[in-house]
Amino acid sequence: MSEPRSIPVTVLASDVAPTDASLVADFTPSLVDVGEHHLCPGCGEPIAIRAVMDAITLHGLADKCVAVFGIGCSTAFSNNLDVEVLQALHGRAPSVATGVVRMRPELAVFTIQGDGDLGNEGLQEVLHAAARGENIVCIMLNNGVFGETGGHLTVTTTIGQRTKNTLDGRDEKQHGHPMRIAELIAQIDGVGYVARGAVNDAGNVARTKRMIVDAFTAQQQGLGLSFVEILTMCPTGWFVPTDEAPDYLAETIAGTHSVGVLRSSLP
Amino acid sequence: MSEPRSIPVTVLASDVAPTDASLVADFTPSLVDVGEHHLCPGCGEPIAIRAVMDAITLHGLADKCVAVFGIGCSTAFSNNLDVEVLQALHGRAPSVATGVVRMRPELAVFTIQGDGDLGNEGLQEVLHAAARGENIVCIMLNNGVFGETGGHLTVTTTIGQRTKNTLDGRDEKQHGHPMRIAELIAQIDGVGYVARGAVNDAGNVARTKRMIVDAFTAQQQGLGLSFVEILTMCPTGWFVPTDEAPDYLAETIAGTHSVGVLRSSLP
Amino acid sequence: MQREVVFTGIGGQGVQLAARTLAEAAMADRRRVQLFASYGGMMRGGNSDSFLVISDGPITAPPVVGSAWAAAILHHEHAGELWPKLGAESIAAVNSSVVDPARCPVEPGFDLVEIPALDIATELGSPVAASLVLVGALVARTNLVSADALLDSAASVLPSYRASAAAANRAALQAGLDLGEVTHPAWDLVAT
Amino acid sequence: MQREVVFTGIGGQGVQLAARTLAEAAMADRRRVQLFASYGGMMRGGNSDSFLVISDGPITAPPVVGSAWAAAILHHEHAGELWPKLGAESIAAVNSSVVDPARCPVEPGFDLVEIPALDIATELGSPVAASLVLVGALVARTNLVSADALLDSAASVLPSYRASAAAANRAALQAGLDLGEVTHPAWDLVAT
Amino acid sequence: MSTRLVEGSEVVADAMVRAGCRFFAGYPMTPFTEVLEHMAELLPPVGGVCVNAESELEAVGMVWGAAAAGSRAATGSTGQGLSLMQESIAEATLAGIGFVVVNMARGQGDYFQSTRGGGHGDYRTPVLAPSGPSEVIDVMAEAFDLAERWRNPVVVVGDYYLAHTWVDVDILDSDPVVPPAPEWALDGSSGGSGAAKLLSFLGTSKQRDGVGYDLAAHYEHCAQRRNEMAAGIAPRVELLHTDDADVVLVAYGTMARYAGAAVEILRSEGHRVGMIRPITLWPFPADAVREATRCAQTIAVYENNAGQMIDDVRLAVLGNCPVVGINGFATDSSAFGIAPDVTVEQLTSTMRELLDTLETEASVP
Amino acid sequence: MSTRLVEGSEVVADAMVRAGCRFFAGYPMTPFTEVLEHMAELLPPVGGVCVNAESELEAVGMVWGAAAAGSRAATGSTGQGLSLMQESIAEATLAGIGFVVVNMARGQGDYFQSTRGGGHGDYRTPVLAPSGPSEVIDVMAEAFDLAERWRNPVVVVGDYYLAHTWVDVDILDSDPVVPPAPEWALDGSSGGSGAAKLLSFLGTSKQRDGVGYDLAAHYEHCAQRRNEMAAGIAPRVELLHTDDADVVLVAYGTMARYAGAAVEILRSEGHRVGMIRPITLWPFPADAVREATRCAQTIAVYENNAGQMIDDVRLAVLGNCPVVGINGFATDSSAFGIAPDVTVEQLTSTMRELLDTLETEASVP
Amino acid sequence: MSRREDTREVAANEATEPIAVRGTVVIDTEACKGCDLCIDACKPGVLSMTTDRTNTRGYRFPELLVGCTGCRACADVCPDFCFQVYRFDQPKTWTLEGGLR
Amino acid sequence: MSRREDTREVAANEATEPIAVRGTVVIDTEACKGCDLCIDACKPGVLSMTTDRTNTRGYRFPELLVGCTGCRACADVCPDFCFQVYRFDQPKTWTLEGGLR
Ligand SMILES: Cc1ncc(C[n+]2csc(CCOP(=O)(O)OP(=O)(O)O)c2C)c(N)n1
Ligand SMILES: Cc1ncc(C[n+]2csc(CCOP(=O)(O)OP(=O)(O)O)c2C)c(N)n1
Ligand code: SF4
Ligand code: SF4
Ligand code: SF4
Ligand code: SF4
Repeated sequence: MSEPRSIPVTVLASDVAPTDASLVADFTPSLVDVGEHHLCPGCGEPIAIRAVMDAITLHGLADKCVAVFGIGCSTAFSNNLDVEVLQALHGRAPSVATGVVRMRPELAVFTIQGDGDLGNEGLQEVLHAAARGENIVCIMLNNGVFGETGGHLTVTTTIGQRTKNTLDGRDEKQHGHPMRIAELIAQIDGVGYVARGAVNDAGNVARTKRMIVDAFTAQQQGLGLSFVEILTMCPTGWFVPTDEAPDYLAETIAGTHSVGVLRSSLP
Repeated sequence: MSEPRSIPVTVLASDVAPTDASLVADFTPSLVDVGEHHLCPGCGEPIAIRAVMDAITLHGLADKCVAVFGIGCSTAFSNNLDVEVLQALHGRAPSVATGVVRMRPELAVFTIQGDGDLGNEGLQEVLHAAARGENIVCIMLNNGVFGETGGHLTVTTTIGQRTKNTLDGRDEKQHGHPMRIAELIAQIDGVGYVARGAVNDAGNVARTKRMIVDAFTAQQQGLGLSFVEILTMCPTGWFVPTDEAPDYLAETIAGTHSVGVLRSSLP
Repeated sequence: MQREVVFTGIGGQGVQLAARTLAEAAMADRRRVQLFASYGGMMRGGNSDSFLVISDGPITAPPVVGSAWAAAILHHEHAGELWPKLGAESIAAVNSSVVDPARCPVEPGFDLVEIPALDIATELGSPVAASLVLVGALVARTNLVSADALLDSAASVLPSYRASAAAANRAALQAGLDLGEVTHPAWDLVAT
Repeated sequence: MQREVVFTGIGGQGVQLAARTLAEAAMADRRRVQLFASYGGMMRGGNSDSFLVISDGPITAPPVVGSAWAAAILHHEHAGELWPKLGAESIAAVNSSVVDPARCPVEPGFDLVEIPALDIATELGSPVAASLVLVGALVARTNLVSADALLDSAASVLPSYRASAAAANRAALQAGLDLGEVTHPAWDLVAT
Repeated sequence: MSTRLVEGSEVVADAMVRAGCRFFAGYPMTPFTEVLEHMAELLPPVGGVCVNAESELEAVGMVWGAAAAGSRAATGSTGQGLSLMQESIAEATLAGIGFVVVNMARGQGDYFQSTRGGGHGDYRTPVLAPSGPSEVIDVMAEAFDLAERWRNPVVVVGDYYLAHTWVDVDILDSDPVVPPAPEWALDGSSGGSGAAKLLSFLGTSKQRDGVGYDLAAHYEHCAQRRNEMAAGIAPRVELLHTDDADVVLVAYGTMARYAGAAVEILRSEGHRVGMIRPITLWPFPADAVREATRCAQTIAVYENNAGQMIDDVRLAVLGNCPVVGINGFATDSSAFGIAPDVTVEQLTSTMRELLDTLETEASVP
Repeated sequence: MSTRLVEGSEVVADAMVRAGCRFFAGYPMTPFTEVLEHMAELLPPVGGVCVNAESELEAVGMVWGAAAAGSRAATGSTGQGLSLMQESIAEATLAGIGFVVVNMARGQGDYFQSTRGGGHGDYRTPVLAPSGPSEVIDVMAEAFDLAERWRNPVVVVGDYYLAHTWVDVDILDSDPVVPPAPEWALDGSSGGSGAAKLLSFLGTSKQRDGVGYDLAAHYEHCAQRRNEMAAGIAPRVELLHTDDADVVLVAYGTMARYAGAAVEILRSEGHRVGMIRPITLWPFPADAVREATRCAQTIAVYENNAGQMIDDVRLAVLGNCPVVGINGFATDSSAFGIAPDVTVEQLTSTMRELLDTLETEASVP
Repeated sequence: MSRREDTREVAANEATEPIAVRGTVVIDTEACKGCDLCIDACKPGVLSMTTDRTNTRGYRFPELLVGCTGCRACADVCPDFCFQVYRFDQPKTWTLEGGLR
Repeated sequence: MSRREDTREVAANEATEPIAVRGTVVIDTEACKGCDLCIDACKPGVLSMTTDRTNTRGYRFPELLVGCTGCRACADVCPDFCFQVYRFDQPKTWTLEGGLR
């Protein structure tokens, strides 16, 4: 439990932690070194990363895991976690994770990539890793844009979604169709668990956390590659106000990319 | 109609074409410059290419098409056809075809790749091209091995299939699971037509030819990317006698990769 | 005659918008401009600097100018490299709502003007426009560009999907322009 | 003492198998060997050449030897570059079932022995073993390796998945060995 | 008003469109991203196509296809992305497919990659390096001409400075004549003629003509074309005060603008210094460098890298004049190669030190 | 029998396993395919892992991961495949991840790619070139040591000749001691400690230590490590009759075997010729070349390419001795760089011509 | 880290009925980027953004009104980890007159 | 192109009944690589591989017995394009005595 790090604002003007209460959520998430980060206001990625770290903690894997990061906005967390991190090049995380897990099969090796990283630059890496049955967990933070480079459309951008390239919304005639990555992966023989969550409201956050926990359970049981896609808000890339982004996600994105468990080999 | 190019062997000792008969199949297939090639005895790829060329002829597209070749054994035909051919690097044919069709949308642009070329080196190329809705026809010759480099396993090699790496048959524990490429592509929004044929017997050859014809019909109607996977024999890579290869295909491969139309937007 | 204006701040403070607004205004005044924008590839955080050259004639200066006549300091984080570029003739407008005085030169050797730009912008209901308040204040003291040109560039500089911000930005510029008198005239003659 | 043997043919004729069989036999005879195999990356067609050096001592020769003491010509297609390597002392065994006499040197300047290797191998029911017939015949005339070593290498040279071919290959070697007498002894002393 | 405030990357994009480029594909990476964005805006109105490729490999593949179909086509990237394209660039030289590659680099660390070919094999690509937005229009026109003339990829080297320098430009009615497709390009129509076209890095000889691929002949042909290209491109340089210079600075791209400014300052202080700016990095203007430094005491090479072009300078003068490098800069924390110590002041004082050393040496009897 | 007839590519594979390599990943491409096949056979029995990667990009990614996890790891390819790996090789130098890359090339056209770094940026990789199977064991051991010592990819350059030359080798009981994982390697265990390890091309400074990534510091550090590496590796050469040679041939890899044979022939004819064979291509043995050619009248560089190493030779002697190239070979129709005119005879007679010219020149008063 | 908001009383909800209070939060207002996500996440609706004040970086931030349930939804959705959530060992009650007891 | 098989009579099927013959094939025996695919493809089973003879490249090759239907299956499956298939304008009949009419 860390010290209260700022002035609390409550009706009771309490600037110290109450003594007759127990802490149920701390400022800095578990296994996150420093909470401060430079991601945009209203970004969904930190919420998702918190959920992943919570799952690691829950499984007691902090000192038995390696996180392989892709390149995107979430890379901001690569020097910020209290688990071992291996930075991969854009698109290459599943192969890098393969190298790690093949030499250290006792570890929980997992990847964190954006949809641009996983679905654009390196789509085949995760598909091949899944078919090879690599025993890793792959997390994809899906906001339908390249956040990091300025909000351009990715392969997951849904019809109607605003991005820097599609200010009037993606149009299939002009910009092609969205790919449903979780569905693609769910189809591959050899995968252990596939689900899609979202972080646009507290209920989805909790549900997503459970998915990630299950994914790691599958990994611990040696069931092959597990994949959790997490829909995250990118108000910056979508050109929507931060407070409208969660609803925008629900309305414009989750219709195409529907939240739920797609495949599970868990008993 | 070309001159009989060799000594006929018949019960009647006729070494010239009969005069009271009509030619229904010629030595050299339509749009094939020279029939002679260096592919192995019993290879299925020439049979598939003949079918593709027949479909082009049937559609009258000989002077309105560009064939983009991948790198594999079938590349042997790239300097052998009487349609315009653009050679792509290993794995890159769908992107190359995209460049052509975007600048010459009036053409029937099609690709011919092996399963190693399409499914290994450049799997994401065809998936992305499909999602973009490129109006091209993609043909994959699937023998489950890298024929050209000596018969190593590919992502489509079925469980139990013999390859140079899996002389006792592919085993999922050791070598991972096969990917079903046609099924993957059939799932992508924006594709026009997806089917899987085979050339292991005359019936399948005829059926496959119809699939290819339909794929080009879809292309002519602007329905997006069409994909025809064709199971071909590679007795060399499979280490089976040539005359057993067709049955080997039926028994060991077509169970996983089943022949049929997977998706069609044709009216 | 040539005037160099350097800008510094952190990502998200509107440094680049401010610099472009000033550049567009200078063009409207029929001057030549060159503006080098330096910021991280990431959407978030990091430095954001700008090097603007406004001139009566063709510009040959390299992108990062060696010395500057004026500065707009939105944040102290990356200002360290800019202070040495300012000389005795220079003027620096500092966003005093944010900038830590301890991170400013003790004896500047140039004119350092404190403008509580963020406070003023927040009062206007548009904290993101603080950089424009600062630029307005800089122009008020220097006549680097004409006030009309500056106000007009509030709209012209915005991409279509940001057009809605034009009014607020213009107000911020105006609030800055209202903040003082010309103390450092940039040009011998005011452009027409 | 060192003997160079060059092989040429087209893909599928068994050139490499023949060369390796001879090399293994030479090793069994306690000689040093170096064998450079040159063939296309494609499964099919193309040239297939081999450059074998058998020596009593360490070998420093580069992979492609400049001159050769013996040659096994399975096909004429790519033989053009090999003929000049043969000198007055040399012997060339030619697969006369296939090789076009017009593609052979008119006045060889070396001993050219015609062996209908493919016909013999076909008679033996194993046309793919023609190259081994030719090697057998070459050994028969030269004693490059001992007959026993040669016959034994028929099996040892095969990968496990080709093991079934050993008997037929041995027969082909034997058929070649049966084809003649030593006319060009390779070594002063026969190896033990 | 006839001028507009335009970002350097837009000038780059505009220059491509004016040069007749009608197909562009790319994948975002700062500072190339902005060029891609501008191409996406500029091409459709002129009937061109810009594809947001899903990766650099796909981008260069698309450009390969578009160029083969006879369009002036281009792609580009930065750092990592450029590296991924090396296979295609190398093989395009064998396929005789010309297109333009815009390397919006970070710093000048890719000099070797550009001038020696980062891919496999013996190929080269012409490399052009404008010093700033104002030179881009010309350079880009030349790049597309060279790509078409030599059927070879051509690299245009820019950097973060170029991409992010906004300038006021006159708005031109750009109504460029797009050149017709070259006769070797594919348009599908030769099929069925008995002589259907073939465009391949393996050669274009066809079986029906009695030969299959004759790779030996093809590679000979490619080598010959490369040699002709090397000989056929007149390297371009800009010279500044080299006539009587004791010390000559060599610099290219944006760095030359710092070098030029430093030279002017040093001249005004009475030092006899000059500058050579190679505009063509390959073929390297070795003759011009040799010529312009014939009377120099020292050549200083100023690069935003650890010292790469200095090899070409040394190879040009081969010991006839000492060559020193001014490089090894810190890179800034944004990793965009905007080294904070790349400044006119710093360069000027480094040069002063160099001049001092020379004078001291000279005065030693 | 204690000897076995072994293909060069098996020698290469065996050498890697003996050097402690326990992870290998690759994608087939002739003549690299054979190395991959042999690794697949040799690694599992010693507890190693060989993955048939689905592409070269995936192969090098896997090796990145295995090396980060502390294993001695290697990949490789040929031509096109090597080009695809350039991004990863370049960035691995920034990540401090060392592994071995076996370039089973076709010919010697990749000299620049190997020695200048075909990828982006200012990195270099040590490059070693054995001349044949017998030298491979030593060279490979050194390669893995260098990769580990400098935390940098190391390139071992072979060619079709090396891959396809079968030799009789003694069967050794190879029971090599696999070195323990270096302390910086990841094994997951530092998580939750408050100081979890980070391995990144962006640096390893962590936010909790008061800094985020400090890219400037990181790149400075990498540049420094590169310079130390360049200085810290003693270049290796083989010298043959250079003491009194008027004409010195420089050649590496298989070509040096032809050169050596030619030198011996010429010596036996009474010509004073010698040979230098760089074993380390980077760092290039410039001092040794300079030293060994101090009294030479001419240096001839024999490469199976259009002339690449010749630049390094020129840079070494800087005009002190004329340098001529013997290259520009035809490649054979199999496209494997087995140029038919690479023969001892051809080289010998070329050298005779060269010697004639020199004598004629010398005799002209 | 520069200026921080001072501790202060915030006008309570306009409630006159007693309100059950099961938990409370401590908010890192300086870390807040004003995205409003917590506001929607809070089921009882006891978080409210400032309208008149910003933190050093110019962002508005949330303040807690009476009635927190300690459900931690705010913490779960906050991208900037601004919340410390407590649950009282014994639920309390707030009244207009007596404050929290 | 080197040697070719000579034209010759091939022992007919052991049939004594008349056989309907609707087509015939011309076979490029020199192009054949002996893969046997045509043998299985031929429904009426009138193709038969040589056992005693090979072409120049050493491959066995098919010969046509009586009873071809001209279905073109052989041509469709042959990887080496060895077949020219004809359909007679008028179907013929083969008898042991009279041969083909
Ligand atoms: C090979 C390569 N190409 C391009 C880039 C530039 N780049 C960095 S992050 C990024 C997009 C990341 O998008 P996504 O994975 O969706 O993550 P987000 O930023 O949205 O979190 C790109 C294109 C790169 N780093 N490497
Ligand atoms: C980048 C690259 N890597 C590897 C190769 C070598 N290569 C050529 S063909 C081939 C395999 C082809 O297999 P497939 O596509 O299945 O076709 P097939 O030969 O079986 O017809 C490989 C690996 C190459 N040409 N380029
Ligand atoms: S750009 Fe989008 S994904 Fe990136 S930090 Fe901002 S909101 Fe998050
Ligand atoms: S290797 Fe296989 S695919 Fe290739 S030609 Fe031979 S049979 Fe055909
Ligand atoms: S803990 Fe629950 S009730 Fe309390 S402020 Fe947070 S979201 Fe609202
Ligand atoms: S969710 Fe967090 S960052 Fe967003 S407004 Fe609430 S406290 Fe601030």
